[in-house]
Amino acid sequence: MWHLTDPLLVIVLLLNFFALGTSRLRAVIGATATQGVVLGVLAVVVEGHWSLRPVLIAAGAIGIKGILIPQLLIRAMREATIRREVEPFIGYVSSLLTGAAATGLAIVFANTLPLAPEHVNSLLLPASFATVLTGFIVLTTRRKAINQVAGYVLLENGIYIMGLTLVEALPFLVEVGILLDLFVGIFVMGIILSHINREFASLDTTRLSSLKEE
Amino acid sequence: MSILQSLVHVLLACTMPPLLLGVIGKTKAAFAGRVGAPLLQPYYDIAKLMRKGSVVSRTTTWVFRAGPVVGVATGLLAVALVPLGGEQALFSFPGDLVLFAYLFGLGRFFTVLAALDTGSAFEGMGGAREATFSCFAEPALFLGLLVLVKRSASTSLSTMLGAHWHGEAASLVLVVVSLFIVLLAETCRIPFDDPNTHLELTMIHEVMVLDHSGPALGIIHYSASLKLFVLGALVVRIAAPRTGNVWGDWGVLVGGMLGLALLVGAVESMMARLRLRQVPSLLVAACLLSAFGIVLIAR
Amino acid sequence: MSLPLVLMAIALLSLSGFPGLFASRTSAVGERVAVGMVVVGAIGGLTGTFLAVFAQKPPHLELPWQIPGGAIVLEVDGISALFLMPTFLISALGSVYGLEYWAQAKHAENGRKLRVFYGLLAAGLCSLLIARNTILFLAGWEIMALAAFFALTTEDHDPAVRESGFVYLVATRLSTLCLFALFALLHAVQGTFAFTAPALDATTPQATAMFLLALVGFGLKAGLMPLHVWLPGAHANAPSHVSALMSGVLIKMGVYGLVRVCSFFVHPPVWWGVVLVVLGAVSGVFGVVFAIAQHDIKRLLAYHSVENIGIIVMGLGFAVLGRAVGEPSLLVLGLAGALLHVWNHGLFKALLFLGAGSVVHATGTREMDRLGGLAKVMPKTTLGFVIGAAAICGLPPLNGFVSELFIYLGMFQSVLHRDSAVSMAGAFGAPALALIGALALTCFVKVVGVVFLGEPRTQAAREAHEAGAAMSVPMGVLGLLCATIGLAPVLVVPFLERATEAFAPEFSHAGQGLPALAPLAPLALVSVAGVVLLALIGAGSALLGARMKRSPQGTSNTWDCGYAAPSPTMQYTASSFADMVVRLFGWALRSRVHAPRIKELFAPVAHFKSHTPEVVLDLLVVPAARTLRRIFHWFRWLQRGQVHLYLLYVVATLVLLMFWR
Amino acid sequence: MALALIVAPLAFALLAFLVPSERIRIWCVPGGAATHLGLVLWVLHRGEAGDPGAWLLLDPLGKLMLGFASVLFFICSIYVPGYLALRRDRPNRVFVSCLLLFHAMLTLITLSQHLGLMWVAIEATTLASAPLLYFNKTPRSLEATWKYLLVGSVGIALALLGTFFLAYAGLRAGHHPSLLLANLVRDARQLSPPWLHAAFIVLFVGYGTKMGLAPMHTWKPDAYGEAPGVVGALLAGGLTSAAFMAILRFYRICVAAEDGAFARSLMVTMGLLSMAVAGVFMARQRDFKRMLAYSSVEHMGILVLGIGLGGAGVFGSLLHMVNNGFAKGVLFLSAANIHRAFGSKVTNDVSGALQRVPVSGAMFLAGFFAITGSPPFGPFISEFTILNAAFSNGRYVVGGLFLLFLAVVFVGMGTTVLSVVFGKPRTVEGTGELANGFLTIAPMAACLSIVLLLGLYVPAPLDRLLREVAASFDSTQVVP
Repeated sequence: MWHLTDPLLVIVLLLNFFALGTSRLRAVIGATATQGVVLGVLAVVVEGHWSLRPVLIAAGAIGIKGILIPQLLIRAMREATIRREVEPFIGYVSSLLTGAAATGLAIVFANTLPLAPEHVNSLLLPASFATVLTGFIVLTTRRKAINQVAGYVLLENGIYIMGLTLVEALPFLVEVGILLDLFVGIFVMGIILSHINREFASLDTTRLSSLKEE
Repeated sequence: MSILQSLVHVLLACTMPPLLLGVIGKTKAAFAGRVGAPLLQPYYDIAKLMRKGSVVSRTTTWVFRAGPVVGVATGLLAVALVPLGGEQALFSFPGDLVLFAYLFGLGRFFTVLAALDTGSAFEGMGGAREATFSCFAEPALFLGLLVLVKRSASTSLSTMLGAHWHGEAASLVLVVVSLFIVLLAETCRIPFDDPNTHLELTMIHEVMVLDHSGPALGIIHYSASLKLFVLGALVVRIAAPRTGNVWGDWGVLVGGMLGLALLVGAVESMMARLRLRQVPSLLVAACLLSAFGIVLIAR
Repeated sequence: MSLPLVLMAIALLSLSGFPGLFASRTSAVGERVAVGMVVVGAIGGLTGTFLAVFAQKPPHLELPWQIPGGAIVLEVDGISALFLMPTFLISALGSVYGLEYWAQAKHAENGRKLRVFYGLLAAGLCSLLIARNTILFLAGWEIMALAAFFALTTEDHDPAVRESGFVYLVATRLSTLCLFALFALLHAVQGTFAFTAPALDATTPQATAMFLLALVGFGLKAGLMPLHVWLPGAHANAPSHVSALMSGVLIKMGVYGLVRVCSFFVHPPVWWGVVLVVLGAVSGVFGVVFAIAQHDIKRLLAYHSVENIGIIVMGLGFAVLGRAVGEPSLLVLGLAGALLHVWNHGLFKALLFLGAGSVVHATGTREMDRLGGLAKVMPKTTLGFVIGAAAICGLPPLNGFVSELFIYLGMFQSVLHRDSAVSMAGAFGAPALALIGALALTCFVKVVGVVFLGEPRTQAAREAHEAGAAMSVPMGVLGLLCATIGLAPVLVVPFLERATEAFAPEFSHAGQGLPALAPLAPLALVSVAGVVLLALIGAGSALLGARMKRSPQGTSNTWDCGYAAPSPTMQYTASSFADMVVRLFGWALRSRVHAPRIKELFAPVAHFKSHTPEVVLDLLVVPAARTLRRIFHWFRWLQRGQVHLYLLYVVATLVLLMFWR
Repeated sequence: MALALIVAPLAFALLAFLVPSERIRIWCVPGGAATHLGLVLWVLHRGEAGDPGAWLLLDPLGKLMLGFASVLFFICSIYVPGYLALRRDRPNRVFVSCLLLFHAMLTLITLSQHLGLMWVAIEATTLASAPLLYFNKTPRSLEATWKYLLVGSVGIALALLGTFFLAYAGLRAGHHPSLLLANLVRDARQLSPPWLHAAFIVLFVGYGTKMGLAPMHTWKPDAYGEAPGVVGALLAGGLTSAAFMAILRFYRICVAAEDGAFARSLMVTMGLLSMAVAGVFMARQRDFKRMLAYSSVEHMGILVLGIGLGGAGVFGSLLHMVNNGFAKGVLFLSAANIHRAFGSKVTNDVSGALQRVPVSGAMFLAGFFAITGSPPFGPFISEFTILNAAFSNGRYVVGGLFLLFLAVVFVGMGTTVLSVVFGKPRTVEGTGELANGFLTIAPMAACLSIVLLLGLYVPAPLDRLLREVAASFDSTQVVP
C-alpha cells in the first residue's frame, strides 16, 4: 500500500495551506481534524499490512485527532462566542507565502540529511517538516488562543508523520502514551481557555500580557 | 670625631642661631639705609622674654604649652644630626636624613596644634598656611637630599655632606638653589612670609604664635632661629668647599652661615612677598629643580 | 602546641556572639560572655602565634576534606603570624570597647546581631590567614567579607548605611570573583589547589594575569586608590569598633593576599614592582588629599586607610623590585617596612577609630565642624587621639616613623641601584612618601585642632563626656603599643625577619640567607634618638614650667588681635583649614561649594556649604552603572508578555542553531 | 521495585483525590513524600542493578536524580500542609492530587531508560504542574499558566521530534531502530552523524525550553512569579533538573558516538547566553519572585555550561544541580513567606523583611548568598569546580565571561534582595498573617542546612555517585 503514502501526504500538505489561508476559525479546526483522519489512515498505509497494532493506533489517532480535539476546540469557540475570523498578525497572503517558503525549506532540509533508502523518494519527511513549520507559523502569527491550539495540533501532526517512519522504535505503549499526552494537553488547555474566557471575556492572546517586564 | 669638636658643635648650635637673625636684620637695615638694631638684638629679645610674665588664654590646654617645647626639642635634635664643621655629626646613622626631615614635621605638628588650641581664627589661618606650604616643601627637601644620596651612595647626612663633589656642578647648583628655597619657605622668610609684617591676615608663622607670651615666646623665637641655622648648615655644607683642614672646615661653616644670613637679608630686601596663591608654585619649582638634579646624576 | 592554640582561639572567636542569642534582649550577660570569649581566645591566639614565630619550623597541619579540591591545610608561617597578631589584638580590644560603646542595654534591637557577626568576622580573618588551600582560603575570605557586611549594616534602618553596605557588598563580591579567577589560574598552572606553591614562572601570560587579578582582587579589599570606592562609606557607617577592626585588620587581608601571591613568583619582572610603587603612591597621595576634604571624622579616617594602604603597597613594590633584580637588602627593607606598617597602621588606625568612636558616643555627631574643645572634657581620649595622629603622620618617636623609615631606606637602596627603572622608582617614591607624610600632617592637625582644641562649637560638644574605662583602656593599650614600637623597634625584628624569610625562601635555600634587618636599619639608634627627643622635650617643659612659675602669670581671653567678644563660631573650621589644599587639588577632588555672594554693605544672613563627592564612586562608577542599567532596560521589550513572540524565539533559536551547525 | 517507586505517590494521589476532608487531605503530601523517600533510600541502599535491557532502570544518573528529587520533594512536602492550612479558602483536592502526580511522573523520568517513555513522563509533569500554577485562580496566574502550558508544550513537542530524529539516525544506519538508551549508547558509533547533530539540536531546544534556557526561558518569570512558592521550589529545583537530566541522557549518546565536541560547543554557547540574559533581566528587577525565575535561568545556564566544558566541569555541573535545587528551595519558600507577610512581591511595597518575618528574611538573605556562590555554601564549590574546568582546559574567555556574568547577576539580585530584607517595613503591621509556623520554617531551614553542608562536606556516597555519573560521560577526566 506504499503507493498510497504520497497522495495522502499531498493532502496533508494542502490542508496545511488551507489552514494558513482560510479566514474562518472553524475552517482551521476542520483542517486539523481532517489532517488527523488522514494521518490515521496513513498509519495503516505505512505499515503496509493489516494487523491489530496499526489499526488500533489508527483508530486512536482518528479518534483523538480527528474527533475529540476538534470537538473540544469547537466547544471552546462556541462558549466564547468570539468572532469567527482568524485575525492573524500578518495577512493571509503573507501567511501562505511564508507557508510555501517553509514547505520549500522543509524539502531542502530533508534533502540535506541522509535518508534511509526506503524514504529517499518519499514525501514522508518533507511533509513532516513542512507540517511542523506550518504549525509554528500558525502558533506565532495568530491572535486567538484557540487558533494557537490548532497550530499546536498541526505541529504535533507533523511530528506524528515523522513517527510513522519509526514504527519499530516506538513500542505500542509509548505511542499510546504520546497520543494520550496530546489529548490531555489539549484538554487542560481547553480548561484554561474557558477560564481565560471567563476572566478576560476574550480569547485574544494580546490581551494576556499583564505579566511582562516593563 | 673628637670630643672637642663635639663640644664646639654643641656650643655653636646652641649659641649661634639668633646671631643669624641679627645679621639678617642688619643686612636689611643696610639695604634700607638705616643703622638698624644691634647685631645681638635677638639675644636680648630672647633673654628679656624669658624673664617676663605671661598671659595664657583660658581656651588653651596642655597642647598650647607643648607647641614651643616640642618645637625647640626637635630643632635641637635635628641640629645634632647635621655635621657642622666636622666630618661627623653628633649623632648619625644610615637613614638619619629621614629623621631629620620628620623632626621638622613633629615640630610643626605641635606648633600648629598650639595655634589651633587658642580657638583664634587668625591663628588657625596661620596654621593652615604653615601646614599647606610644608606639604610642598617636604618633597622638595627630600628630592634635594636624594640627589646627595645618589651621588654619595649613602643615606646618612654625615657621609652625604662629607663627600666631595666631582664634576657634578650642575646638579650641585640645582640642589643648592632648591634647598635654599626650601629654607626660605620653612623658616618663613620673604618671599614666602614677611616676619616683620603687621598685617595678621598675610602672615604665616608669626600669626600662629600671637597668643604666646613671655618665656614661651622666647623659646619660639629661639627655635625659629635654630631652624634657620639647621637648614642653613645643610645648604652651606653642600655649597661651601672643603678646606681639608679640620678647623678650617669649621671656619668655612661659620663664614658660610653668616654669608647665608646676608643672602637671606639681601633677598628680603630686594624681593616682595609672593601672593599666597603663588607660594606652592615656587615650591613645586624647587621640587622640579631637584628632580632635574637627580635625572642629571642618574643618567 | 601553637597551632591548636590558634585553632582554639578561632573557635572561641567564631562562637563568641552566639551565647548572647539565648539571653534576653536587654540582658548584659551575653555581651560579657562574648567579650570574655573573645579576650580569652585572643590571648590564646596571640600566645599560639608567638610560639609559632619562635618555633623551629612553622607549625603545619594537614587533614583530608571531602570537598572537590579541598584539603584542610593549615600553617602559621612568618607572614601569617605577622598578620595574625594585630588581628587577635584588635579584635579583643574592639570587643572590650564595644562593651560600653554598643552596650546591649542601649542597643537591644541589634546588639546581639552585631556581636555574632563581630565574632565571625574575627574568626574569618584568622582562618583565612592560616589556610594553605585555596578553597579553605576562599571560605575564610568570604566568611570575613559577609560577616563584615552584616556588622557594618548593623543599623540597616538608616538609608546611608544600607547604601554603603550595598557598595561594600558589590565591591567585595567583585574582589572574590577576581580571586576565583586567580586561584583557578593557579590551579591550572600548578595543578593543585595548594597554597604552598613551588616557585612559579613569572614570565608566562598566566603569571601576568595572576598578578593583575591579584592586584584587582586584593586591591579591592585593601582599598587601593581607584578601587577604594566602598571604603569611605563602609568605615564611616559601621559602628566604630567595627570600623577599627575593618580598617585596622580587614583591609590588610588585601595586603596579605598580595604579599602571598607575590611570594609565589621567584623572579618577578621589574614592572610588577614599578606598578605596585606607582599605584601605592597614587593611593597614598590621593587618599590623603581626599581625607583632607572631608567633614565627617570617620570618613576622613577611612580615606587615611586608603593612604596607608598606599604606603604599604609602595613598600611591597620595593620588595618585589628587590626580588626582581636580586637585591636582597632592598627586598628585606621594602617588605619589612610594608609589613611593619601593617602592624602600625592597625594599631594607630584602630586607636583613631576608637577615639573617633568615643567622640561620636559623647556628642552624637561625626561632623567635625560641630565639635571643638573636647580636650577639656575628654582629656584621656584627646591624649590617645593625639598619639594616634602623630603616629599616623609618621612622626618620631612613634611607630609610624619606624616603618616609614624602613620604606625610605628601601627607596634609597633602590635609588642607588644601577637598573634605571629601579632607580627611578625610588626617586619617584621618596618624594611621594614625603608629600604623603606632609599632607597627612596637615590633615591630622586639622582634625585634632578642630575636634579637640579651641572652644566647643555646639551644645552637643559642650555637653560631651569622657569615655568610660571599657572604652579608654583599649585606647590606652593601643597608644602604649604605638609608643613601644616607636621607641624600641628592636622588639619587632624577629617577627619581620620570619616574615621576610617566608616571603623569599629561595635566598635561604641558596645558602647565604636574607640579610638581617638590624644592620640594614639603625634600630638601636632610632631608639636612642627617640629617648633623646623625649628627654629634650621633658627638659624643655621643665624649663618652661620653671620660668613660667617664677614670673607673674595671668589668664584671659584668646588675644585674637584684640577682638573683644570672640564667639566659638568664629573659630577656624575644618573646611577653612583644608580650603587651600582642597583648592590646590580641586582638579581631582571636584568639590562643590555653595558660597554666598556678598553684594550689599550690610549683608544678610547667608550660608556656606561645601561637599566633596567620592569622585571615583559618584562621578565614575555610579554613572557607569546607571548607563549600563539603561542599556539593560532596552532589552526588556523582549519580554513584553506576547506569547506568540515567545514561541517565535523558540523557533528562531531552533532555525539558527540548525544553520550554525 | 522500580514500579513501586512510581506507584507509591500515584496511590497517594488517588487517595488524596478520594479523601473528602480538606484538612486530612493535606497530609497526603507529606505522607506520600515520606513513603517515597523511604523507598528511595531503601533502593539506593540496596544498590539493585536491574536488567540492562529494561525500560525502568536505576542507572547512576537516575540514582543521583532520584535521590535528589525525593529529598527535595520531601522537604517541600512538609511545607505544603502549613501552606494549605493558611489557604483554607481554596479547595485543594486538585492541587494535592496533582502535586503527588507530578512527583510520580518525576520519578518516572528518572527511571526511564526508554527515551520515548521519558518523553511521555516529562510531558505528563508539564500537564500535572499546570493546575499547581493555577492554584491561586487569579487572572495573573491564569495568564501565567497559559503561557507555561503553551510554550512548554511546544518545547516538549520539539523534544519529541528530536527523539524521533535520534531514532531515525539509528534507522539510517540500517539498524533495528531503538529508543532504548542502552542500545543507543552501544550502537552510537553507527548512528548517522548529520541526524545525530540535528537530533541533538532539536532536543536541546525542546528540553531546553523545559529547562528554561535563554532564549526559551520566557515562560519562567511568569510561571514562577505567579505560582505558590512551594510549586516554584519544585519546578525550579525538580522539574528543570529533570529536563537537564534528559539532555544529559542524549548528550551521553553523543559522547558515545564520539561526537561530543559539537554538543559541548552548543552547550557552552547556550549556557553563557542564558547567564547573560538572566543578568540583563535581573538588573533592577522589582518583583522578587520573577527575580528568582531569572536566577533559575542563570543556573540552568551554568549547568549546561559545566557539561559543555567537560572534564571536571561535568562533576561540578552535577553537583551544582543538587546545590541549585536546594538553594532554590530556600529562596522560593522564604520568598513565599515574605510575599504572604507583606501581601506583595514587589520591592516598592516590601522592605524590612528582617524585621517583620525575621526567620524568613534571614533565610532569604542566606539563600541569596548561597545561590550566588558565596563560600562556604555548596554552590560555591560547584561553581568553582566549573570555573577550574574552564581554566584547566585553557578556555580563559569562557571562564572570564562566566565570572563577569556572575558579577552582573550578583549586583542585580543583590539590589532587590537587600531592599527586601533591609530597612523598615513601609506598610503597617498586620497586612499579612505571620508566616512563622514550624511547618513553613523547617523546610527552609532543612534546605539551607543541606546547601551549607554540601559546601562544607560532600558526603562520600554522594561524591562516589557523582564521580560515577561524571565518568559515564568522559572516563578520562580528572576530578580534583
